Amino acid sequence: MIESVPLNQVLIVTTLMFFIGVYGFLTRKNLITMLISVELMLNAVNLNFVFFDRYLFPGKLEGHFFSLFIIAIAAAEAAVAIAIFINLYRNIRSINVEDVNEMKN
Amino acid sequence: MNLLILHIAVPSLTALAIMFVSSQRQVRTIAATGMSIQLIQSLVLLYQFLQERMSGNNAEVLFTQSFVWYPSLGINFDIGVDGIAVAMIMLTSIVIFTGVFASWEVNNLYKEFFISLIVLATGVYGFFVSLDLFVMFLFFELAVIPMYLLIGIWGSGPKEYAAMKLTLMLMGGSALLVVGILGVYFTANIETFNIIELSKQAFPIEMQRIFFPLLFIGFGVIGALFPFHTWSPDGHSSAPTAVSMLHAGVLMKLGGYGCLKVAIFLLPEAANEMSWIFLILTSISVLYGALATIVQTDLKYINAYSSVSHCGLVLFGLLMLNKTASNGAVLQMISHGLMTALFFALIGMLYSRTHTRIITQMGGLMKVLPFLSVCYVIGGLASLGLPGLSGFVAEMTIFVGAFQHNDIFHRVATIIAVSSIVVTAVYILRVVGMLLMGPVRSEEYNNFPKAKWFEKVATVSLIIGILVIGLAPLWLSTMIWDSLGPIVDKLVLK
Amino acid sequence: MSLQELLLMRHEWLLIAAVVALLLLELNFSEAKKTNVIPAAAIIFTIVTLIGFLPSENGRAFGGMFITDPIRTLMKNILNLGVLIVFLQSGSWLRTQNNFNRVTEFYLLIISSVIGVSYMISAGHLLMFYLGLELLTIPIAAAASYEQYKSKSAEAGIKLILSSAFSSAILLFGISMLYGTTGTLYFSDIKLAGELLTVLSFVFLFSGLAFKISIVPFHLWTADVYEGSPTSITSYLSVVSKGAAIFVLLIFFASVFGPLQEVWQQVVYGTAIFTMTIGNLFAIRQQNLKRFLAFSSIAQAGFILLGMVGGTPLGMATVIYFILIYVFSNLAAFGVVVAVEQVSGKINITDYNGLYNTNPRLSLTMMLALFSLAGIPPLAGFFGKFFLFTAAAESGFYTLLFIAVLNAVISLYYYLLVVKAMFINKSDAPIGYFQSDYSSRIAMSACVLGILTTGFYSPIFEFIKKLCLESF
Amino acid sequence: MGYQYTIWILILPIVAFVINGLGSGKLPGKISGWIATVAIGISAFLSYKTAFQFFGSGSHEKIIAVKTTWLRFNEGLQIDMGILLDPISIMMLVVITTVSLMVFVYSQGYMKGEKGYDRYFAFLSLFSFSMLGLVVATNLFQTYMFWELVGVSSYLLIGFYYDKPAAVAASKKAFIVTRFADLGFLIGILIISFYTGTFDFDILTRPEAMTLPVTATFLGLSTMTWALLLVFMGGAGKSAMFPLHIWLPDAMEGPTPVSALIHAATMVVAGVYLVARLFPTYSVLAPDALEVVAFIGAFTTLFAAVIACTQFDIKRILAFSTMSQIGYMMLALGVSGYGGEEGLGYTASLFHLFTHAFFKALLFLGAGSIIHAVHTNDIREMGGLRKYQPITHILFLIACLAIAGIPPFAGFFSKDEILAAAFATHPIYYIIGTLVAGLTAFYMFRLYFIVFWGKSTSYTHTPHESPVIMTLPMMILGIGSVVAGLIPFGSYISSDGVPLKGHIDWVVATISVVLALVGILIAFKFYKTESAKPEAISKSFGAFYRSALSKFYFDELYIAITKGVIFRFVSKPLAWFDRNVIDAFMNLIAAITNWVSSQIKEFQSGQLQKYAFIFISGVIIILLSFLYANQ
Repeated sequence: MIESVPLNQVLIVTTLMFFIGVYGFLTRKNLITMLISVELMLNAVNLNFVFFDRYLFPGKLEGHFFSLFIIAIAAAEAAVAIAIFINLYRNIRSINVEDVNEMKN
Repeated sequence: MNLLILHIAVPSLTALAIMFVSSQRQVRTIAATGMSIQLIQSLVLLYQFLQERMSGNNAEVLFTQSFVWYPSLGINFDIGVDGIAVAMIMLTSIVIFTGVFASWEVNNLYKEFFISLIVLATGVYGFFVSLDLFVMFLFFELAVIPMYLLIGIWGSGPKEYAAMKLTLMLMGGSALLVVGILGVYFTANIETFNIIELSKQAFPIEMQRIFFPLLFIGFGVIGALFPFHTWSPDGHSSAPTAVSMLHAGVLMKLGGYGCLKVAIFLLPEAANEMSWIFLILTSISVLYGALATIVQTDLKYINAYSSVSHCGLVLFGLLMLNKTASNGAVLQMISHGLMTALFFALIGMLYSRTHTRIITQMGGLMKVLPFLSVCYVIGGLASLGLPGLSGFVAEMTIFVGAFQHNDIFHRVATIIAVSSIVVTAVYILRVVGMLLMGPVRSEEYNNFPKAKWFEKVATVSLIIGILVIGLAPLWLSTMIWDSLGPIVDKLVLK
Repeated sequence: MSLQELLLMRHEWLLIAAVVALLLLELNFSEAKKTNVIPAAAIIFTIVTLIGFLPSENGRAFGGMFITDPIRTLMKNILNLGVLIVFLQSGSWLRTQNNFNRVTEFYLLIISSVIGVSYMISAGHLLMFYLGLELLTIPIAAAASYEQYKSKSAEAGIKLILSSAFSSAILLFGISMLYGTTGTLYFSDIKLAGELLTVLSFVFLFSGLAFKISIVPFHLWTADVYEGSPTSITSYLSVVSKGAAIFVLLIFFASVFGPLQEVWQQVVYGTAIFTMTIGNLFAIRQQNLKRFLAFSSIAQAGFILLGMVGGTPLGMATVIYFILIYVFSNLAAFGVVVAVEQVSGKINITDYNGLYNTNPRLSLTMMLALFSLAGIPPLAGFFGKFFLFTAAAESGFYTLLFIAVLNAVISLYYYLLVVKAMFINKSDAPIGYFQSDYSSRIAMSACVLGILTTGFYSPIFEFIKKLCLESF
Repeated sequence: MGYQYTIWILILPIVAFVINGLGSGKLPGKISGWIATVAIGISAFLSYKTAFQFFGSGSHEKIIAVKTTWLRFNEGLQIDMGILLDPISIMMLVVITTVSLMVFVYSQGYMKGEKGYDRYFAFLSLFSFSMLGLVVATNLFQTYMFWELVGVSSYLLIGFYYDKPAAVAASKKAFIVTRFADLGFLIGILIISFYTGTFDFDILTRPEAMTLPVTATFLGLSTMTWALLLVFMGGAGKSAMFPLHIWLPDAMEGPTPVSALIHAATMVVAGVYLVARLFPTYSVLAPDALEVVAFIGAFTTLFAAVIACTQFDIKRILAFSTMSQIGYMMLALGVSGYGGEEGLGYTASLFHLFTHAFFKALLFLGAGSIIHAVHTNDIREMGGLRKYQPITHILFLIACLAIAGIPPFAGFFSKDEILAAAFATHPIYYIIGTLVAGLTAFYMFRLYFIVFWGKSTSYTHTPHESPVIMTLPMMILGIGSVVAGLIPFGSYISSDGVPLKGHIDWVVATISVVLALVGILIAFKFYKTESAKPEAISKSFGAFYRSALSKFYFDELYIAITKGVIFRFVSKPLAWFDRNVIDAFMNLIAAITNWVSSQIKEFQSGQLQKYAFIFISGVIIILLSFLYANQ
């Protein structure tokens, strides 16, 4: 089953996923959506780790653990990020990324 | 204790001591005392040096001392002097000594003023006594940076612009030096910055071709090498009196000294090969500076442009790459240092009375300020190369040296340079005629205070220097000659 | 896990102990006395820093995931020193916050971040490195938006957290590639060959770290975040966070990416040029001192890359040495900015006009700091910068060196602009005379002392050089 | 007995200079005048002593009395300071100290009550010192040094009335023109020293050294010829030879005794002395250069004489006459050969130099006496002065007769020798010389008659005879003007040191005397009493007269070159170029930096997503560049 899908195809999928995340990060205007896009990128990485473990280094678990840590940290990151979003919203009544440009040049 | 260390320590301690006093009186007393000690000490150094030489000590450098500093990089605090350095130290001592007196009446932030001034002087002393390229470079930059504050705070006219331009251009020069110094260091690959050690290395010519121009231009910028001289007119005209004195008198000499003791000394083959490029530039700057001076009306601009011409002559002499011309170049450094300091001192003194520096707005000062005017005339005569004053000795040595080259290129360059003496006469006499002679310009002039004692101290000390060199140049010339041996002998084509 | 292994993590334990101690202390202070946390934190962190300097054990723990050796200890100590100075300088600012309950938060966030720094430096495994990196970033993002009623602060927080999330995602992608190609995450086991995938992973990983160091073109968050964050956080970001990332990059270059030297040399070479130049060009125009220092720190990062580009032990030593000096210089500058901002709320360069007449000591400190950053002798910055140049020249990168020295001249220009404002420009309404609190004066004196003496006291550099020769 | 004491001839005046200079404004009364006079008096005494000792010994060998190294250029070249005694230098010592002494004494009367009295004597002493140093120089470079010092003393003295703009301008002009000439001198010295490896006259003029292996040529002439021509350029500048003569008439702005000493008797003949000093070199190595010397001398003598006939300023007339007479000397040197009878020109030239010093100094002092009395320089405002100033009148007449070459006055003998020498070699020069002899007589007597006879002008102050302190020196010079010609000059001074038997060439002498008498006669006719004839005649010359009156427009030409070309078309543009091109270039660098800085500010847009975009683009660009590099 798994063997029928070669690694490079899997990698293509994860890479696509990663860049979709990038694309989302670059284009979505809502800060929350941008955060979700980052999660997408992180998940692509997670998949990478897991697939590498599974395909190339079946005896090792480093990839799996790494994924777990990433998930945990992503959660922490999201928590802090959303807290800051709320703070921002209190200040400027918007969470549109284009409004976050008080400082420039 | 080594006299050379004292030469760095005394000014440093003077600056430090000034920090702890507050009244203007105390500040300038300390400054004057410190610099007098320095002057005496330089005389002692000179005496001891001549004594050593007389007793047959022919070492390349004397009074050496070495303190390990950064052993892993081969940086040592190496000090020692040869005749050239002794002469330059002597010059510095005279100029800073008179500079203190010339700024006797600085009222605004006097404490900071004297500290900056003396820090500048410390940098200059350090530069001349050190034998280690790194230390030399350190002191070089140390001497340059106080200029910014000195001009920016105590200057006049478009001082901020001038200060910035001067600092950036000089630092631009020192930026090239960094590359050059490091290039030399790594090419030699003997893990030392010591000039004497480095000079014993044979550098591959390809490397020399890269680093010689860097070093020469790097030092040349501060020596007013055409076309990198434009900081000088603005800088000098905006700087306060003592700063102009010190800058034109001593700091610009760092350029010539560096060109000789670093660029030419360490990279002789490239110097031989590339001297023609710079000779063209310096010949231009000698005549060009002089011609541009003729039409200036601001006294400081006049002096600044004439400095371009005279300092051009220094580099010109060095680039002739023989002992006589180099000897002349060093003499010219000293001579120009003294007389330009004298000029700037006098300009400052006149300015404090007339409140203008435009010569067309003044006239007849000889009648109302005879002492200062006579000093100005003496300075002028020295500048146009009157025998018996220092300028003559220097210029003639350069010209005779330059004429030792028997090819059309050097001949033409020499003749161009020599013809500057006529132009010099024109602008000097123009200034003297317009400024000092003629009818007294205005009634108020009669109320001008006569020269004060500190003004007399400043001018007379400089004039004594000019006269001593002008009347009895042999000892000085011999002292420099002996030290040029190791440098110039390497230049002889194999 | 033996006690021995735990002792290897002395820095981390100390920091954790500091966190715990602060929490306990805060519990015992009544509402009105919450500000007592400020001196307490200073004292505690001083102790932590000092203990850090005691001789320590070297070795590996957790099967090589955690490494302690003299060079890493030194890095941590340097950064601890920076943090201590930041703490000392931030006291007066914290006292003005309307909610004293949050005072402790500030310390907790920063110390947590420092724990991240320590782990990141000591990491022997990419997971450990990643954890450290995130632990470094996330608390600081929170701290950046510390001033809850300022929209700029929130904006800074958002920009920091989102862009660092983005960059760490990219970095992780790189790590995953690395894992895919080598099958291990231990530094010591990773054996790279110059295949394309490793280059790919290197670039991703590099960009993640470059983001922290603010190397062009990964630097754009820097100015905005520096400007919006509370100034104490800005100084932390510009010194500790940046310094940590540089140290880690050093370690990476020496260990994991050692075989890829040709590749990363080119990358460092190119980005160094851009970093210096762009940083300088932007700094020229800045009016806000914090933005100004942000761009100046970008340019400084460019100079630091000069030391790395050769990949020689000398280069590594000069980088570490420079960071030490940079800590003093930059924090002295930020100390003045903090103090002035605290008293007057003014942050623009023009506001500093005539500062010397009213506050000579502060102005002198600022001048020394800026001159040190510009590399003017006899201040420490001169030595630091010259040695960086030496490192570049050692490997024969003369063109790069040439560009760097020209950039040094440009940087002098804008540093002088500030000096000019303080010393030369006249002002109708200068910032009045004031005296900052003891701790920040101690901090600034320490910085000035560091600026004045580090260069002259050569054993410091010699020590670092020796360590680098042993370690790399 | 040695000659070491000759050092005091130099030391005394410089001591007087130092005392008067430092004490300027503080010395009481007329003490400064006495200090200077006594100093130069002792110098004069020592000079005579030297002369007697030297010529008495019978040997004409060069003697180096004192010599010390002053500056060493390299192993071979060095500047010595020393005293070289040989016939011509001793002759010059005598002339200089004598005329100096007279002028110093005279000045005590002339300058009485002037502001800057001590300054005046300081400068005069400086001049005497420099001039003495110049003539005793042992080498070219020492000559050059004192040459410059002489120039500067001249500058200071011409500009003595420094609040008079005309004096300032004149002093400036004098210095700059001579400085320009000195440029040539210096380059000449450099060339000579390069090829011969020495500055020493002793070696340079030694006959056996005269086969120097100089083969280099430049534009067809040997390098040595060029060098000596350049040296001559220096001499021409100082001696106011055409076309470097323009400074001399203006130099008359100085006090009259100064003109007598510097611009008549001593400094202006330095050029002659220089050529004479190097004469063996010229003669053997560069005969072509001597041709030029002769030509310039001949031209100047005629040129100046013509102008002198038209001028109205008493001192300017004398100045042009000086130029004319120096032209004679140059001419004589130019036509002279080396050794034996051929060297007659050499002897004649120096003889004329010697006699000229007396009568020209006397003329100037007389003019000073007149000006002192009538307070004007314009001869049209003078007339009938013989009644008021009898002594001056007589002495002036003696001097006029001497310069006109009427026997037995001094000028006759020397001029005759010159003409004889010219006659023997270059007839054309002889004709010019004889013509000029007539012209000289004419313009000198024109002056004499207008001033002392002519219409009797009514003076606001009645002119009166000058005090004894002024007339006494004039009388002594008058005696000199009468008897100086009787000295058997040739037996002391000759080109090769072998005594030359002087004799008078009667044919030549008769013709020139007749011409001179004709000149005097015409002057008598025209100017004894007021008449309209001169005006009519000058009208008939038309444009030629007008241009002669305007000194052939040379001043205007020089002004056009200096002010018009150099000032306006070289210096101004250069100064502009420096500010607006070179400096602007440096500023442009700064401006470009700023411009780039403001152009790229959009990158820092504040938009997080743009930042991220640049971030990822950066990553991709780096990657692509590696992909590209690995292809």
